[in-house]
Amino acid sequence: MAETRFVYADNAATTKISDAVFDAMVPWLKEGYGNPSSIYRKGDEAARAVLKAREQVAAALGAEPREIYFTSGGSEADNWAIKGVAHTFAKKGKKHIITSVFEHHAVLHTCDALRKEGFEITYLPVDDMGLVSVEDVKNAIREDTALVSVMYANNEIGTVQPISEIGALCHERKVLFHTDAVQAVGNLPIDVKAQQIDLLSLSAHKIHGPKGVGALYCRRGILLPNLIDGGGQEGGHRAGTENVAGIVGLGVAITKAMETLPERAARLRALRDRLIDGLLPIERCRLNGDREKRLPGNVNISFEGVEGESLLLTLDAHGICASSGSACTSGSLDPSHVLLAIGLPAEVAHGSLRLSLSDDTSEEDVDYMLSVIPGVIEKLRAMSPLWERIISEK
Amino acid sequence: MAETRFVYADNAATTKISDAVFDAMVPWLKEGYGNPSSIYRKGDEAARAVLKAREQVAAALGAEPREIYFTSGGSEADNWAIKGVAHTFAKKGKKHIITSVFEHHAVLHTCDALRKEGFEITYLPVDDMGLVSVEDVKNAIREDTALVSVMYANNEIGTVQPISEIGALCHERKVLFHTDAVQAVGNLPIDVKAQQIDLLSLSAHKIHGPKGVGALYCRRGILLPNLIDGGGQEGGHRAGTENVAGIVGLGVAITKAMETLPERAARLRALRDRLIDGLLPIERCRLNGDREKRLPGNVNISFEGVEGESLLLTLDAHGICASSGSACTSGSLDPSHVLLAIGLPAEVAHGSLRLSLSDDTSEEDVDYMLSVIPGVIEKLRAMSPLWERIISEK
Amino acid sequence: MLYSDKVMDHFTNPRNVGELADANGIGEVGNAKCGDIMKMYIKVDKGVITDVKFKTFGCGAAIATSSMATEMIKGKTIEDALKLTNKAVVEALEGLPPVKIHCSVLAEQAVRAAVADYYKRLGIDPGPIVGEIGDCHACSHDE
Ligand SMILES: Cc1ncc(COP(=O)(O)O)c(C=O)c1O
Ligand SMILES: Cc1ncc(COP(=O)(O)O)c(C=O)c1O
Ligand code: FES
Ligand code: FES
Repeated sequence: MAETRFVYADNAATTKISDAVFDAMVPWLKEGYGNPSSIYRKGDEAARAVLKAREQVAAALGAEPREIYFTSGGSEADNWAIKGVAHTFAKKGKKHIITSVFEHHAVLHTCDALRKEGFEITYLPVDDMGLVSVEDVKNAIREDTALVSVMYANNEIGTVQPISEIGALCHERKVLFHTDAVQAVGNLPIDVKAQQIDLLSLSAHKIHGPKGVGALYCRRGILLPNLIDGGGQEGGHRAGTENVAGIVGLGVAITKAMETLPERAARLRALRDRLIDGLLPIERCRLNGDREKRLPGNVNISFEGVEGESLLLTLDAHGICASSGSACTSGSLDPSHVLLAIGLPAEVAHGSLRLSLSDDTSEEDVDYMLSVIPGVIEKLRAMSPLWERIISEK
Repeated sequence: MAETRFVYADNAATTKISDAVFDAMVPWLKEGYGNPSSIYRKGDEAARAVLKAREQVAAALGAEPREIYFTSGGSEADNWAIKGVAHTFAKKGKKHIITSVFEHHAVLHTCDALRKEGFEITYLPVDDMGLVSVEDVKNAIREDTALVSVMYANNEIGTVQPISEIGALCHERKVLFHTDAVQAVGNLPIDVKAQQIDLLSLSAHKIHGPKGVGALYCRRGILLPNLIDGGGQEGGHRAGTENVAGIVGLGVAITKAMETLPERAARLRALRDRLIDGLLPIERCRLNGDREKRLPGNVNISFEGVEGESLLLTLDAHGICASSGSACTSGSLDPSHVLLAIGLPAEVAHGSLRLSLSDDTSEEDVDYMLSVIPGVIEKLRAMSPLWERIISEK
Repeated sequence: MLYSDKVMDHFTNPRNVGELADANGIGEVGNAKCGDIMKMYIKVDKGVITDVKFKTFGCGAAIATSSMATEMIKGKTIEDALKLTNKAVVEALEGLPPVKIHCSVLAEQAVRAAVADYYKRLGIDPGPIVGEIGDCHACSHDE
């Protein structure tokens, strides 16, 4: 086995801020401290920086700058979009929302909260490849449906949903369409107009931007009630002194990501495929999620007889940062709702490993992971009574 | 007149990040990019940094770490506290909230939103010194009162409210008490237990910390519904990947501010008083807000016959950043609700100037402001028909 | 997750891992659905546990508590081994995060299950000696 190397393969959890983003942020953490709402020059400079970032985010999505609202991250954007639409349409008697069973918790728990308030939620199933069916969306839409919210790409298994088709369907049926694109932005081409997306959530820290800043795209003409009331920031729609440095960082991060998307995605896909092909020969393992309709940097494999947390801790000892769908890592009792949704038995879901790559991942990193992981699986299986049972049963 | 100097005297709007805070943040913007929820060491390090900051904020307030919830700023904390308490108590039939007429918009507009939902809001008046009366609070409390929310110190005129007395009263009457302490934290001693405060909002960027991060103190035992649902961050009460660098910055900023509070406040008070005493001799001007019960760094003076925006722009040309209660600076039509609340006629409110000092303000800065402002007032009055009228009437 | 150094030590270098060919007591507890199965092998000679090995499918805490439990009962009499509590294991590991306490319960139960099996093989009803092994209290999953 190779010498220990540090390999960060958890880019779907968060990414390292790129040098370009950091350098762009520093002036706003130092001398550019003016409040964008202030009328003197120091305030105006900050306001211009925020405006520029708004233009950058808009350009990356094919939106208009005034359709972009900065938030504290993806979770706030999801909450705002879904609760906002729900409460607006409830007044018109429309209290039905459609989403999928395998959304991020920022969407699922928001829908749960609305359910407790009296809204009705349809949770669409996903097939064993991790895809939502447009037909299912179609059948679920009712007279009183206020919103369809389906994620652009899943954060655990990386599957990319038929967003354009759902957009067209919702448009035709005159139902608003929100997509949580936190994992998709920067990794897949997006055009909110062509794809007929009404609301879209994104987060900076998944694309080499800072943590604690994100945005909601809200199509012109849709009036959402505020989630955070107060000052006149964001056109009076989202109060709070702007996180200028963070917003500037988001602007630079999204611009860099979208500018070079085809090359970057191609490189990531090649790394991803080499990793998948190198791991799949391991006995009794399976790739989770569709192989083609998949984020360029996502690998998610279940190894039978292995428990995720101990796998992660062992990999950490080898310098590899990764994540898992095991309940044990989260302190909850049930393993990942995403893996259960695609039909994995709980005991197999426990043994899943997500390796998520980014621009920071090198060929050598992939080599290293391929040299380490099989041995780690073998070692853990050697001490696993579950593996013993699986082997003896076969 | 002295040579132009740059003087930032708008520290109540926002402050410059201190070197100590910036230096503490940088590692978390660079190599410390792990997600605090991840179990490998890189995640754990981030989790420990967040925990340390939580302990720092708790220590500064006399609270326990688990009573501190990080937010994206003061506005979010205000919204969460007030909407959360309102919606919880509404279920028990308590739909009355008491606040004051001169709260920050993050509180006022939140109350307005609740009013539209069917809550009843009592807006307590303030006297001409800018103080809320405990007697008024007492008389306003009813059987169905869910919450009293009175700011610790006003952001425009700097008046410090009788928080301990209101705390004791609310405690006795078994009504929850929230205070927006965004302007108070770091400038006044605070002890949430001794003062019987149930909920308190604060923001980092007012105390030489970063923009886009704040905290809500929520006394143990009070269960607020989430404003932002999703992942398990903040004990499951506030979702979203933590803004680690920002949170670390808040921890350092509040620690520095509280550690040296008596010396810092004494120095600020001396600067403030020199500024007030130097400006008050100007003809037809008045200090707004109680002179004693006042934030150490707040000066707010109205100059008759002068309009705020032109005053600010002229001062900006002289290198001085300040703010005003003029409607013109905010694009709205009415001048500051705070200045109207203390009984200023609209035309006087328009001519108000807020100079807010901080640790970055030097004696020379005060000298410079005293050398510049009288001349600027004179110049603007010379071209003001309103001044002409005032003079002729006297 | 904030595991103690001791937990990490026992996780990284688990003591007494493996199977025991000449074991005369084997106990298995846990549930794969919850992500935890512990199997304990003991060799009892004249009332003393002379050797012990374990295999565990589970989290870091599950592996570390198994390892620690084997160390704590090795060389002890059966009576002493039955006195081992999950609390003692947690203390020896310098603490566990609250959500991981159930993993230590599993270690205590695995020891008792192995002793029960030892008595059963001798034709002795383990019930009165070992007592109820009980289920994991953390969940309601049934096998
Ligand atoms: C009294 C008061 N409350 C709330 C806020 C809002 O804080 P933030 O800008 O961090 O949302 C401010 C400042 O803007 C303030 O002065
Ligand atoms: C799909 C998805 N949605 C929402 C979020 C939440 O974003 P944030 O952490 O910025 O609140 C994440 C990541 O955490 C995500 O992967
Ligand atoms: S084995 Fe699942 S939490 Fe310990
Ligand atoms: S058997 Fe331990 S949590 Fe279910």
